[in-house]
Formats: sequence, structure tokens, C-alpha cells
Amino acid sequence: MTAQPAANSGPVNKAGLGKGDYKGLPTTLCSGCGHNSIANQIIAACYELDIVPERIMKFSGIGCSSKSPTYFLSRSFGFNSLHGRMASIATGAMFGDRTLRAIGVSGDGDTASIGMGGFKHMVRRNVPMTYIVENNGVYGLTKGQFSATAEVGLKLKHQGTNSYMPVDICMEALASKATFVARSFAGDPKQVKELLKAALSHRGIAVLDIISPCVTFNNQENAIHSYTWGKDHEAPLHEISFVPALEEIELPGEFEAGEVREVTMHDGSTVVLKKLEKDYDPTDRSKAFQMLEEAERENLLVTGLIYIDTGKPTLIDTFNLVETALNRLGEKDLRPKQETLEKINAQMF
Amino acid sequence: MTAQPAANSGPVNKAGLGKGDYKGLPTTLCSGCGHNSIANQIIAACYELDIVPERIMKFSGIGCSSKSPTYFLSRSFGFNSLHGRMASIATGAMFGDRTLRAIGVSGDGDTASIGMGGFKHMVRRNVPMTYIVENNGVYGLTKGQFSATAEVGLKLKHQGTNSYMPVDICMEALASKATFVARSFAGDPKQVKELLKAALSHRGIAVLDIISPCVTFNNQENAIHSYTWGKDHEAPLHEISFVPALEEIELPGEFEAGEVREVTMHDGSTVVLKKLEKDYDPTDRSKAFQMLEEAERENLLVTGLIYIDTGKPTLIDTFNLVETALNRLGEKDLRPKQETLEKINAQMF
Amino acid sequence: MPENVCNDFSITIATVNGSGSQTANVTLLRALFKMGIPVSGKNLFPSNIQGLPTWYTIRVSGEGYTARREEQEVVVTLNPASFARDLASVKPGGAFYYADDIKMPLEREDIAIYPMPVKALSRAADVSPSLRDYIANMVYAGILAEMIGIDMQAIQQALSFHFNGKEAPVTSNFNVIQAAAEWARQNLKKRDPFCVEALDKTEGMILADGNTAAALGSIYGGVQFAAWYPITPASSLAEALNIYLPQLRKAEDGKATYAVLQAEDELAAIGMTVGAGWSGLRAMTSTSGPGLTLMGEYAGLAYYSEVPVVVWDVQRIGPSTGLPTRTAQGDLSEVYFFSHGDTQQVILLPGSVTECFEFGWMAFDLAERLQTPVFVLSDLDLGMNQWMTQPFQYPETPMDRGKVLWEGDLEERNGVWGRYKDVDGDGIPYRTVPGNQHRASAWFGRGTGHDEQARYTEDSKTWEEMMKRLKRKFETARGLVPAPMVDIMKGATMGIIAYGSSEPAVVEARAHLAKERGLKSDFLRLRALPCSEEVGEFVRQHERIHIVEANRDGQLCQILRAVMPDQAAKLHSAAHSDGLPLTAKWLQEAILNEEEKK
Amino acid sequence: MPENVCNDFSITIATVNGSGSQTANVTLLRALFKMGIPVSGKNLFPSNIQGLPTWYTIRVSGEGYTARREEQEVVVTLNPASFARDLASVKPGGAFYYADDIKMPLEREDIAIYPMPVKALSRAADVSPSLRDYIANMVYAGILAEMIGIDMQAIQQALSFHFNGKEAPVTSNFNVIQAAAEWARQNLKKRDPFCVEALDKTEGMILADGNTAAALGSIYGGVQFAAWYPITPASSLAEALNIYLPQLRKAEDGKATYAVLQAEDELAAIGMTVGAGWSGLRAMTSTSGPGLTLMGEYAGLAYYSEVPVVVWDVQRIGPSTGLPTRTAQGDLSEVYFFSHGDTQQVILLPGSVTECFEFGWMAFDLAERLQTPVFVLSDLDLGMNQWMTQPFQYPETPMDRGKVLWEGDLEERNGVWGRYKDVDGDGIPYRTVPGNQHRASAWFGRGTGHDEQARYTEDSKTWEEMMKRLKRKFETARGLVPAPMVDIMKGATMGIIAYGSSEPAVVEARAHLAKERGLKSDFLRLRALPCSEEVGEFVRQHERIHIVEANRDGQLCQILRAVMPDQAAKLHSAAHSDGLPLTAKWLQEAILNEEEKK
Ligand SMILES: Cc1ncc(C[n+]2csc(CCOP(=O)(O)OP(=O)(O)O)c2C)c(N)n1
Ligand SMILES: Cc1ncc(C[n+]2csc(CCOP(=O)(O)OP(=O)(O)O)c2C)c(N)n1
Ligand code: SF4
Ligand code: SF4
Ligand SMILES: [Mg+2]
Ligand SMILES: [Mg+2]
Repeated sequence: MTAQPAANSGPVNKAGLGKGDYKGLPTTLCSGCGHNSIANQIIAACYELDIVPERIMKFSGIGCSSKSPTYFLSRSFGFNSLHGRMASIATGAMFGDRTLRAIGVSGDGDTASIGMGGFKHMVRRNVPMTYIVENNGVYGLTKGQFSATAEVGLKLKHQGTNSYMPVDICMEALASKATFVARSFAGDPKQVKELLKAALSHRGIAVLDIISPCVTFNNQENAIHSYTWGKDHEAPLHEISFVPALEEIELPGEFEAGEVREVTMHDGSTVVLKKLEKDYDPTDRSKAFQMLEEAERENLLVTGLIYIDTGKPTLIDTFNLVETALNRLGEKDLRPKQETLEKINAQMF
Repeated sequence: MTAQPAANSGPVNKAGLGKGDYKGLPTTLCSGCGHNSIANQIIAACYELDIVPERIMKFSGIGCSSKSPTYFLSRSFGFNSLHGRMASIATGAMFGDRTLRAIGVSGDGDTASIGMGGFKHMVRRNVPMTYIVENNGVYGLTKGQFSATAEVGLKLKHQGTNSYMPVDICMEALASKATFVARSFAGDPKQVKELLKAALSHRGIAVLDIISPCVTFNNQENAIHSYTWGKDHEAPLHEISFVPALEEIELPGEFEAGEVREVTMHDGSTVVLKKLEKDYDPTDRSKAFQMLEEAERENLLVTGLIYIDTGKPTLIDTFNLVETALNRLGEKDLRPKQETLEKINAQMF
Repeated sequence: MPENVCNDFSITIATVNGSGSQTANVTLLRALFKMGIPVSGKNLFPSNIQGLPTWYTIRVSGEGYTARREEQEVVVTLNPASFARDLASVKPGGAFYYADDIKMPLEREDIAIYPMPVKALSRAADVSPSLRDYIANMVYAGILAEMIGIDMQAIQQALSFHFNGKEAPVTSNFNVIQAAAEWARQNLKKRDPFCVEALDKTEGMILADGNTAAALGSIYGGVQFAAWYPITPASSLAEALNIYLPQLRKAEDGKATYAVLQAEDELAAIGMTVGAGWSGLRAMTSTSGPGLTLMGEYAGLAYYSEVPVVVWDVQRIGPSTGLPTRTAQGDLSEVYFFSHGDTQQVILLPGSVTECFEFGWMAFDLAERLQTPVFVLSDLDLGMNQWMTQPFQYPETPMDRGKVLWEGDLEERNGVWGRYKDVDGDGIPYRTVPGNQHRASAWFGRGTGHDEQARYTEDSKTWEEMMKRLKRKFETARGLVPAPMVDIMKGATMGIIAYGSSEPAVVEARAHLAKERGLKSDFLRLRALPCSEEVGEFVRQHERIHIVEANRDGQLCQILRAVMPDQAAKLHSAAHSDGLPLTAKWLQEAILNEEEKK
Repeated sequence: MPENVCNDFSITIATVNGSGSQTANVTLLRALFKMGIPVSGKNLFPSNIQGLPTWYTIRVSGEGYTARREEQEVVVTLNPASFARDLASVKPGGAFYYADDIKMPLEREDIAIYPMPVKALSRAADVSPSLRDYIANMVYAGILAEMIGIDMQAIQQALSFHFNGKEAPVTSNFNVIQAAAEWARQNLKKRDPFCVEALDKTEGMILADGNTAAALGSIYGGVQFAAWYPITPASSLAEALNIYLPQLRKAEDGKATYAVLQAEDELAAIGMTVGAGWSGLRAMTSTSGPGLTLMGEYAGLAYYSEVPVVVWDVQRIGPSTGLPTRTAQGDLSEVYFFSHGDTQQVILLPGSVTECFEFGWMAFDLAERLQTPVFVLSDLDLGMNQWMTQPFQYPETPMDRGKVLWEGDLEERNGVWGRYKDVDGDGIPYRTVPGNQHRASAWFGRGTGHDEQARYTEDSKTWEEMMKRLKRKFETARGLVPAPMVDIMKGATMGIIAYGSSEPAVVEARAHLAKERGLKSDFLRLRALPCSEEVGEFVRQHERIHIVEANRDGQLCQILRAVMPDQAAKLHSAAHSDGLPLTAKWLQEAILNEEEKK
């Protein structure tokens, strides 16, 4: 199906759409909020991937972060659901028309506090969706309480000092066998966009933990989730440059250090990983654990594609559904014939 | 405080109590249920540790497993709460009298399905409690549906085939920075008891994932959680012999392969770990991740003490509470003086 | 020997949970049904898997009464643990059958006592030793059949149905039954009056349980998505979907037109259901009390964002975990006022197994027509017990998918529409669903304040208007939900209102009150909330109304008083809840006590 | 120039969310209060952190009315985004102050319009450029103070209170205010009648918000454990605990006699609270609509297993997420029927800030005495706005810890007791708590069926008796909860019932109805459910009752109709809910319309 472009002049993409066709309503978030720049990168990524907005569904929970789906892709269906409950509503919605892609935007409170259970189970079901956590270590919308990703020892007004171990969202995703785990930093729009494009091209759950500073409530020098902290402590894992391709590219077999590695996505496009000296292989789950565990001990913020597995069937695959979108099936597909009921009645005794 | 022994003859422990003082009501679980043998080991462990039953609190959620607290320590207070909600009620109850110890018994459905969020957050708060998961991979009490720990591909009557990645409870505990993580098998009572004693002597959250076969609904040859499977696939990580001690023993510094390692518990007793050739160090979190990840890939069921950290303050420690048990404080401790209110009123304008 | 009491007594069989007595019990039930004798069977089982006492009661009633009775004329026990209690429970003049390996005092002169050599006879049967405990059940089945006169052929039919036609099990079981019957013929002398005789009163009826019926009804209603979490007594509803959907709803190419998903909990189960409903699917979930309560937040979202979903609540007795294997009608007021803020929920109240089927498909039509959650309140008694009921009727009306706009519809409207606009004055707006490719099709769902275009707004007027429209919609629902069933006795001034599984007790009580006390009554069986017109009329037309329900607080009575204040004074509550189905005996007394007050 | 209108008008100040105008607004409010003039201040803010329009309204009322008014006589705007709307909102004859950098049409002849050189004056102030936007607020404060005649000394007192005495900020802010006032004196000619004059009507009163009062009340009630999860408008209650507990409740050795814990969600918050209550602590949680609904399952457990806990619900408008920063009284019916199965919950309804304090400590006495959850329903208007109120009264009665048995008590009883035994006939049993070392002290709590010894049982009689006892306990509660406040007008035949923050509108409406329409009314302010005797009497004594509440469905009206069916016909609902506090104007019309019907 081809898209209906807006009556806008200016450059268009392969879908025949201009950037404007991907815009959302004006943001109502604080100026300088990390969430805004992420919204902009979502717009850019979808434009560059030639995605038709009507073929995307947007989801979120409740929070400043969860408001952002209103700020991109106005032409896409969306649902701003309940606090911590994005996972379940998105999971159910995926069955309506399985050809649609989904982008979910959640917050660290929304995902790691109240939404932990739903998040973990969504991941283990490999629901095909790009799951973004706009991670600022605080509750923005409720004005600055600790979230579960706040680091130990962080002090906040009226809240005292946080004494609990922070939740590492990438670690949690990995433990639940996510098939795509990445982390980035809102202050690094280029990497955010590239990872978004990789995620959107992945078939399966793609968890993107994006450190997204809250300028209003969590920008102490000492806070992991503040701009300042992020800038100093970032250690980009590897550069990524994304090359949309028209035909499938196979994953090269054995691969040595220094070499350039390509991971083939299900839509045929690929992520090119320039491998760094520390020789990181995003398909090695065991290494991924080690790396995260280490980074955490060294209090480092590792960004990049941490883990990817392109082989697992998605939740939807496992249901072996008919070709037609379920939500376009009619009475004749859905209501069994009268005879069948007579048989059933005959059995009922 | 010394205990009041029942009027029973026969041998008594240092608390002056006989085994009978640790018994519970007769079980109503299926004969042969793994949960029963665990209950018996809890009785044995408490008896051998000379614990006064009145100084223990028992908790559970809902399930066959969650029924078992009725089957041990009738002289201890207990609460059979809600399905998946043991973590929160236990966390709150710990504040009543912080000198009490707590044993929680949950199931795999209770903890890894509906209770996932509460479980993870209880662990990251390091609530001082022995948290037992009687893990059988099914929902026993509701008659045999899949739980979140059921292995992929498992078939059950009326349920079809499980297609989701199983939850590894030890991995989850570790990811949430548990200070004590162990796994055992109900068919190995000796190890269960030793690990229980170690857990009960640990100050902090002690997660014990005990594979506990459901004889009624999950005993297919092929099921991870069945006796047969367990027996063949067990690979004990190291023997443990538990030595109650009267004075503190320091943790030895550098430690080589082959050596015997002692981890000192907060109550001064120690766990002696005979180190195996594969040279496993239960204080190395990174190794623990690797080991679990590997074991899982190789479809192995590793038992033993997987990780321990005796250095972290518990949830209760962080609140710096008064010496007296909070639930014995009186009005003079709890209601501020009248003058103070006058000051407050003066401020209110 | 006293003269025969034919086709009017209750049989209770006491066994040990997990010993496999269900086959024998249901076989007896089916055999009686096959003989054309009206029956009802109720399973009283513990919330445990193995080892605790469990009872199965069969009521035989030539007059067709199916309500629970308190008296037990015939009692069979294989369980030492409940032996004393079972013996005591036999009505004077009744019969007591027991496994003779149980050595316990038998002090009762007023009943006929029959020992059964269960062990011996099962040892005699040529089945593997591991099956002996199971086969023991066939022994009592055979002896009982012989003693009360159940037709052996009917038993064979019942067995072959049970093992759907498989030769081997049928014969091996039947052989034991026959041997046992033979033994009884030789060794037992009938000393009690209770027996059965063939009738033609089950003609054209079927035997089924409400959960299976609900699942089948949903399937014929075109269910496309079901998310659930196991809980007694609702699990068998979702499990019936797992059993029947593959048979009934695969496309030619063998691919599925549906998805059933076991969620991690009820919060997720309803969340997924709401997601599926929003995406245009006929979506449902099924649960019971504790799970239902967890669904409150999403129920509020579905109400306010107007997402069609169907929620089956197979009620068990509460509050809290309560008694998972006992029945009640205790969730009505929770659901009617479900979730925080002002909500009015649409509720269906099936009163029979065949109505569980009917409401199974109807619930989807109502949910999609009204764009709101529809709650169907069944209960353990209706859902898990076998009932004699009318055959399932194929839906007489085509599916009503409600006001959904697709690409074409939007073209016609030049893309001009408003998600929450009341175009037709019935309070029901139009909606589009994901996948619609028209560039004006998308809208953004939310539980926060929104205007007719689904845009976020904090404007007070808009909020108020949106809420008033929802109230109008509820008025529309009043006209769409199934009307009550009314049964009139000429000259009655007193009325009875009941719903759900309470009907059998009412039917029987009314008959007795009229016959024995000359107290006539009209009967309205409520089938849904909001109340349709007829309910108000019925109330106004009577001097006094007794509202019958299986809960402590008279929940429906409270709701009716609130919605018809000018009639409230004449609404009397006849409520009772102890986990067991209501009996006619209790109801008669309750009504008589109340009537005496006037 | 028309003659002065003194001490009877409303001021609305329009600014941008996050621009720090609260200091200026509250300073004005406090200054007026200091002048002895009755005031009320209401903050109408968006559910957003920065950039959206926000309004602060101060009502000045010599007669002491504190309800919201719809008319705005004096409007101040610094926000271009709301300029047009603000201009239009000025009542004819009123005054409009605006920042002169906003260049927008000013077509209104019927009001006095005053430009304010906000930018210029803030630039003039010697504060760091980063603070200029903030200081701009002091500019309008100064100009307004000068123009309506607010005493500068009062302003200085207000400031020094705000910055609790810190010299530097006080002077820098005060300087700007004085400079602005000076400018106004020089450049603005008063062309509107609205002004203030000192009175003595705030003598002995305090200014406070309900959430702070609730926290303080809880602290003086001896709260030992609080678990919470952030949610507007309840967060500031728990945060006030964090602020005041360390000051008020540390032992000599500096150690804590309390614990406040931020949970991962509301399911956990109430779970922890129930655990703490069960372990013998005075335990509480605080939340709002969405969080409350998530607490349903644990609320049912606490009701049935009889665990004392206190739950504060600071209501916001729903259903669903609704409008997080708008007020309502919409959770009453949910809470009254909270959780599945038969439940009857005890509810407190504070009607003023000082009552939030009183119920703060009283709730614990009731919860522990009754061994049941006690729900306190406040709302955003009461909880987050500054109110003129009576000073907090030190609890006149000692703490009531209820029926708790310790080692000594058990010794006396030789260890013979039953957790769920109704020894005293009031439906309230005795309990022990963990840590009790007597070997007969332990019992096993559960949400499943239990007998008097807390042992699991499925026995139907036991179940029913346990539930009946709980009903007796609810009757006991009827006599213990705070009685309603009743205000009589001689010769009134019509009654009004209201609760919570609706009182001010009722007080004002009654006065006007009596004065202007000669319509006298008696007033009952309900303070708790279940209803104490007085409520029934009040209803019986009046021909007609109007039940006033800020929700759509008339939730209290429905409940009262259900509990007093014989009076139901005379209960009329005056309900209205748009997110804003009720006004006397609306209420007068609602009552008059209803009265005309008769
Ligand atoms: C059930 C429920 N509890 C609490 C809230 C209040 N609430 C709204 S947003 C939020 C936290 C948001 O934090 P986060 O997810 O990190 O998003 P952020 O605002 O930081 O981007 C909370 C607690 C709610 N809306 N619903
Ligand atoms: C909220 C809620 N949902 C569902 C149930 C029904 N239920 C009771 S036990 C159980 C699962 C038990 O499984 P598990 O925790 O593994 O314990 P097991 O019986 O296997 O030992 C379920 C779903 C419930 N009691 N409460
Ligand atoms: S409060 Fe923080 S998270 Fe929320 S919009 Fe502002 S900057 Fe962003
Ligand atoms: S059903 Fe399974 S888990 Fe439950 S008691 Fe029986 S064996 Fe144990
Ligand atoms: Mg956040
Ligand atoms: Mg299990």
C-alpha cells in the first residue's frame, strides 16, 4: 500500500512523504528535556527508513516520557495507556494487524518501577516492537522522586537519599532474553537515530535504553542521568552507520578482530559495526553480561548495540495467523457454520 | 529471650526445644510433592540452628507451594497473603520487630509470573529474608498451566506448547543484585538443608530457587522440573558443610584454586565451600553471570551457592531505627509533645 | 418395606479428592439423563489437589427441579475421613452405602445401610494394580445403579460418551460396573424406597457446564483474541477456548483466525485484551474475584477511552481469596461501580448454561456496538457444574461490529470525522482501528481528558460534556441489553427478582409457596444492568418485591434502591451466602419471614 | 469613579507554568490574611512541568466565604498564550493588569486596563539575569498591592515567612515589590472600585494545605510506617511526612521511631502497609484514583483478615488517568464497595484542613480499634490549596491501640484465646502481633476462609458466621466514627447533606437562598461512613434532602438511598463535576430547580 502524502512541497522520501508527514504536535515538555531530542530522532529515523506512518503504532505508559508519542508521527495510531502498563496493551494491539510496526516510549519509572513485571514478560515473549526507555533516573511528571534507575546515594529534595541498588534496564532486558538490546544518550542524536533505525528494522523486541536527562529535576552534577554526567562518562562502544539495502545480506561467518561486522536485519537492511579494539561481539550473550556487569562496577555508561539475535521467532510468529489482518476478517471467517453447532450440541450430554 | 519448650520429652537443641516444637500442621499437598520435603528441611534447619520459633515470621503468596508455611513452625507468626504479593507484605512486616527473621515460601508462578515486579524490587532493597521459590514449572493449585519457568517446547494438557523463554530465577535475583543466590533440588534434602541454614544465617535477601517437582501435573520425562529430569541433569556446584560457630570468623584474603574457602555470615557462623576443579568463586558476580548463562545454554541445572555478598546493608539497616522493636513503642515515643504542635501552628500562615 | 419414592431424591457420593471419582459420578448423572429423568449434579470439592474429602450430589427430580437440596436421601461413601459426617447426613428413612473396608461405628437404626466390598471387587477386576483405586469408583457406580434401578444400557451409553467411543476403556469400566451390579443383585436386599424410573423429560435437552458454553458462545461470536490468567473457577473457560478454537476456527490453510494467550497476571490479561479490542479485534478475558479486582484500572481506561472488551467473571465466594471452590454472586456492586471516578458498567447476568452460550456471542455485539467493556457475571455453580439445559442456539442475528470506519468510509467523509463526536445522538461515537491506511484515520487513545478529536485537553466544559455523553451512552445500553424474563401467576401481588444461578431455587420456591401456602408470586429474572424499562414496570406493578441473591449484603437490592428511589421502600433483600448454591427451602423461609412482617 | 467595592472580589493571576509565580501569589494571599481579611487561594495548574498556562485565584471575602467563584473582578496576566482568554474573563467594571510587552488587541471599554512595565522593572532590579523571569512575578505583586491597597508591612511579613526569615531573599524580593508599587503610585490612576481594607477576621486562624495537615495529623497519631508511590495530588502528603517526621519523631539518640518507604507501585505500597499493620505498627499509605484502584485486592485482604491500615485517597477527577490536576469527589462508591465479594469499608470525609489533621490521628485509633482498613477521602482542592482554617488541635484523647494481647495478657489467659473470636459482642476480636514471645501467641493470617482460631476451613457455616461478625463490626463502627456536623435554621423544612471540600459552597449558598429567596435550609455535613444515627434522624426530620457532591453520578446519594430505602424518595442529588471546586452559584440554581419541581 502506498502512502497519501500531505500537500507539502519540499523533499520526499521513497514513500513519497516529506519530513512534515512524520511530525507530531508541538511538545509540552520542558525546553531542554532529553525526551524532545529523542522524539526528533524518531521522526528522522522513520523518514529515512521510508516508513509509512499509517503502518506504525505508537504506545506509551504515563509520564513525561510517555507523553512524547504525541510529539511525533501524528498520522500514526497511538495509545497513551496507564502508568507501567504499556507492555500489555501493546502486546494485545500487535494482533490486530500483524503487518504494522510498533514504537513504544516509556520512562524509567514507567518501565523499571511499576512496569517491571510487564516489561520482563513482554521481552521474554519477544513481542516485535521497538521499546524505548527514556531514562532520566527520576519521576519527572510527578516532580522529582527517585525512580528505580536512580543511583545509590543520590540525594533529591524532599526525598532524602536513595539507598536501593539501581535497575540496569539493559541487564534486565538481557536476563529476559531480549533479542535486541542497546543503550544510547539523548545528547548523542546521531547514535540515537542509528540505533532507532536498527531497532525499527529488527523483528522481535528491541529494547533501547536512552539516557535522557531531566533538566528540571535531575541535573545535579553527580547524577548519572544528567547531561553533565553523561557527557563525561560516555564510552561509545562502537560507531554504527546504517545502510538501508534492497536485497538481503548474509551474516558473515567467522569474524576476526579489527574486521567490520555486518548484522543482517529481517527487512534485509544491515547494521555495520566498526569493531573497536576491545573487540566487542554483540551476538555473544555471555560477553554482554560480563560487559554490563563490568561497566556497572566501573560506573561506566556504555552506549551502542549491546546484544542482538536475529534468529528467534516473534510472539506473533508463534501463533501462525492467517495472512489477512485479523481486524479485517469478516463474519464468514469468524463465525463457524450452523452444522458445526449441531455437532457440538450432539456431544453435549 | 529464651523459648518456652512444649511439654515434650526427647532430645532438645540449644534453645531447649525438641523437633516437635518446629512442626506444623499435617500437609494437604499431594503425597510425593517436592514441596513437602522442603517443608521438612525447613523444620530440620531451624531446629539445628536453635532458632526460637517465636522469633521467625513466615510468609507466602498463593499456590500449593504457598500453602506450605502451614506445614512447618506452627509456633511462628505467618501470613499466607495474595498471589504474587508476598514480597510487599513481608517487606512491611519486617519493620514491626526488626530482631525477627523471616522465611518466605513462594512458587514459580507466584514469583516469576504475577510476582516478578515485587520480587525484583524486594531483592534490590536487600530485605533481610530467606526467599524460597518452590519451582516446579507449572501452576499446581490451578491444575497444570504453564508457569514462567516452564521450558520452551514443553507440552501440557489443554495448554498446548509453551513458546516463551523461561525465567531463570537465580539469574533474575543476580541481575537485581541479590546478596545471596542459591539453587537446589528438592530431591537432595541434604543440600537443601545446608543451603537453608546458610540462607537463614545471611543478613540480607537470600534467594533460594529449589526445583520442586509437581508429581501431579509436571512429571513428564522431558520436563526440567520433574524428578527424572532433575536427577539426571544435576551438576552439584560444590559441597557445603555448615558449621555453627560461637565467635566471628574472618573471610580469608587471597584465595587459590583447590583451597577451602569460608564465607563468614553475619551471625558469625560460616559456610565452608570445598572448591571444585572448575574453581568457582561465589563472591564473583561476573563469574556467576557467566556460569548461569553457560549452564542455561548447556541446559544444565546448577545447584549450590551461586553468589553471596555479606557486605551490603539491609533495608532495615538503612532506616537507622531505635533499639526497641517499633511495635512495642508507646504513646510517649510516638506522639510528639503538645508544645511542638504550637510551634507548628505558629508556622502555618 | 415402605412404598417406593420414585424420581424425587438426592444422592451424595463422598470420595477422596484426586481419586478419580468424577468419571463414575458423571456417568451416573448422564445415565439418569439418558433415562429421561431430570437431573442436576453438583460437585463440592476442596481447594486442594489430592487427599481431602470431596462430595458429588445428584438430584433426581421428576418434576424437573434442579436447585440444590439440603436433604440427602441416598449417601455413598468411600472416604474414612468423612465417614461419620456422611453417615449423619443421611435423611431418616434414607440409604447409606459404604466401602466395607472402612471399620467405623454404624449407629443408625433409621436408615438402610449397605456395605460394599469395594476392595474385593476392584481386585477382581482385570485392570493394572495402579488403576485399582480408580476402578473402585466403578464398583459403587454399579452397585448404586442396581439398587436404585439405573438402566445398564444408559450407563454404557454414558461411558462410551465419556471415553468418546473408545472400545477398551468403555468395556473395562463397564465390566466392573456390571460385576458390581451382579454382586449387589446377589447379596443386597433393598430396604429403602428410593428408586428411579425412566421418563421422557430430558427430550431435546443437553447436559453441559457454563464455562464450556461460554467459550463456545464466544467462538460463535467470533472471538479473535483472548488473554487470561489461571484462576479457579474460571480457568476451564479459557481452556475450553484452547480445546474448541482449533476445531472450529482454523482457515482452510490451517492457519488461525484467533489467538489465545496466557498472560503473566490479570493486570496484563486485561491490558492485552484492551489493546486487542482497540486494534479492532473481538477481545475477551476471563477471571474470578481476585483477578477481577486487579483489572479495575484497565476497566476504567476501557470505559473512558471507549474500547470494546468482554470480561467474564466466574464468581467464587469472597472477599479476598475466600473459598476458591465455593460459589457466590458477590461481585455485582464492585463491577457496577468498577474503578475510580464516575463509571457505569454494562453487566450481563446469564441464568442458565445455554444463556452462557447466548451471552458469549451477544457480549461481543454489545461491546462493539456500545464501545465499552461488557462484564458477564457467571459463577462457579453455573460455570463448573453439569446442567441440564436447552441446546445451544445458533445466533439469530448477524454480527454487529458497531460503528467502525474503514478507508472507504473516510473517503466518503473526505477524512472529516471525530473519534468522540456524538453524531447520531445515541452517545456512541465512531472509531477507526490501526491498519486503516487513510491519512485521516489515526487518533490517539488515552485515559486522560480528551475532546471530540481525541486530543488532550484540561478544559472543564469539554470534560463535563464527554462524561455526560458517556451517561447518554449508558441510556442507549439500557435499550440494547437483554430484557428480563418475566413469569406471571394470575393474581399475585408479590414479586420476586433474581438473577444468574439463583433461578432454580426461585422456581421451586414459588411453586411450593403457591401450592402449600397459597402465596402467589410473579418472577422477574434480571439478565443485565443497566435495567431495561420492564424492570421498573415490574417493580411498580407489585406491592412488595423480594430480591434474591447469593451474597451477604443484598448487592442487587442496593443497586435497585439507588436507581429507583421512589420504589426503594418496597424492595426487600433475600440474600444469603455460605458458598453453596441457594436452596428453595431457605428461600421459602426468607420470603415467609419477610411477608409476615407486613 | 464608582464607589469602592471593598473586601469582596476575586483576583486571578495568569502566568506560565514553571515561571515561579507561586511565591508572589502565596505572598499576596498571606499578606491579605495578615491584614485580617478572609481569603482563599486556588491554584489551577496543568498536568505539565513547564510552559503551559496556569492560573492562581485569590478570593477576598469580608464575610468569610471561601468557595470558588466564577466571576473574576481583577485579572492579572503575564502570559501571551492566555491573554485573550484572560481579558475576556474580566467581569464588566473589573480591572485588567497585563505585562506591557504583550502586544495584543485590548478591545474592552467596560473595564479598567492597566499596563505593567514588567520587563523594564525587572531589568531595573539588581538580581542575576537568570532570576529576571522569576522576579517579574514580584513586579505584578507590587503593582497589585499598591492598586488594591495591600499593606506593605503585611507583604514583608509574608515574604520573611516564605523564606523563613532569611534576610537576603526577603530584601531582594521586597525591594522589587516596593519599586513596582512606587512605579504604580506614580504612573497608574485607579479606575476600578476593587480594594481591600484591614479587618480582624483571621484572628486565631492559620493558613495551611490539607496534605501537610494530614501528614502532621498522622505524625501526632503516631504513624510508624508509611509506604507510598508518587501520584498527583497525593505526593505532597508523603513528602510532608519526609519533611516533618525527622523534626518531630527522632528518639534522643537520634534514631527513628518511624519508616517511610517509596514503593515500586501502589500494589506494593498497600502490601507493605498491610504487612506493617499486621506486625503491630500504625501503618498508612496515600494515593489518588489510579493508585487507589490498584490497591483493591489488598484492601479486600485487609478487610477480611482484619488488619488495621489507613489509606488516604486525595481525589482527583476520573475515571482513568483523567485530569491529574483537577479536583473531584468521585471515588466514594468505589471505596464503599471496595474489592470483590461482600465488603463494607469505613470511610472518613474531612471537610476542612484542620479536620485533615484531626482525622490524620483519629484514623489510626479507628483502624486499630476496629481492626479494619480506614479510608480517608480528601481531594486536590483540600489537599493542595492553601486554606484559612482553625489551628491544629492536639489530640484530646490518648491513643487507642485496640485489642492487642501481649505476653502478660496471654499468661493471664493461660494462652487460651482465639484470633477471630467475638468475645465482647462488638464484632471485634483480639489480636497478637509478631515478636510476642508467648508460645500461644502465634496465628496464621490469610485471605482464605478461616475459623475463630484463624485455621483454614471450607465449612459453610463458619464462613457465614465470620461474615456476619464482620457485619456486626461494621455496626460497631457506626457508633465510633465521627458524627456529622449539623447546622440548623429555625423553621427550615428542607435539608442539605454534603461532605468534604463541598462545604464552603453550601455555606454560601444557604446564606443567599435564605436571604434572597427566603428559602431556609438545615445542613448536615457527613464526616464518615457508615452513617451514624444522626444522619437517619436528620433525613427523617426533613421533607426534602439535597445531597451535594462533586461527581457526576451522585455517589453519596446512591449510597444513602441504598441504606435508607424508606427515605430514598426524598433524597435528591445535586451533583456536578468538571474538575473545579463547586460554586455557591451553581448550587443555588441546582437547589432552586429541584425545589420548583415540588
Ligand atoms: C497507577 C499510577 N500511579 C502513579 C501515577 C503517577 N505518575 C504519573 S507519571 C509517574 C512517573 C513518571 O516517571 P517516569 O516513568 O520515569 O517518566 P518521566 O516523567 O521521568 O519521563 C507517576 C508515578 C499514575 N499516573 N498512575
Ligand atoms: C490474583 C490471583 N490470580 C490467580 C489466582 C489463582 N492461582 C492460585 S495459585 C496459582 C498459581 C500457583 O502456581 P505456583 O505459584 O507455581 O505454585 P504451585 O501451586 O505450582 O506450587 C494461581 C494462578 C489467585 N489466587 N489470585
Ligand atoms: S520534568 Fe524533566 S522529564 Fe519532565 S519534561 Fe521537564 S525535563 Fe523532561
Ligand atoms: S499439584 Fe503438584 S504442586 Fe500441588 S501439591 Fe500436588 S504435586 Fe504438589
Ligand atoms: Mg523518569
Ligand atoms: Mg509452580
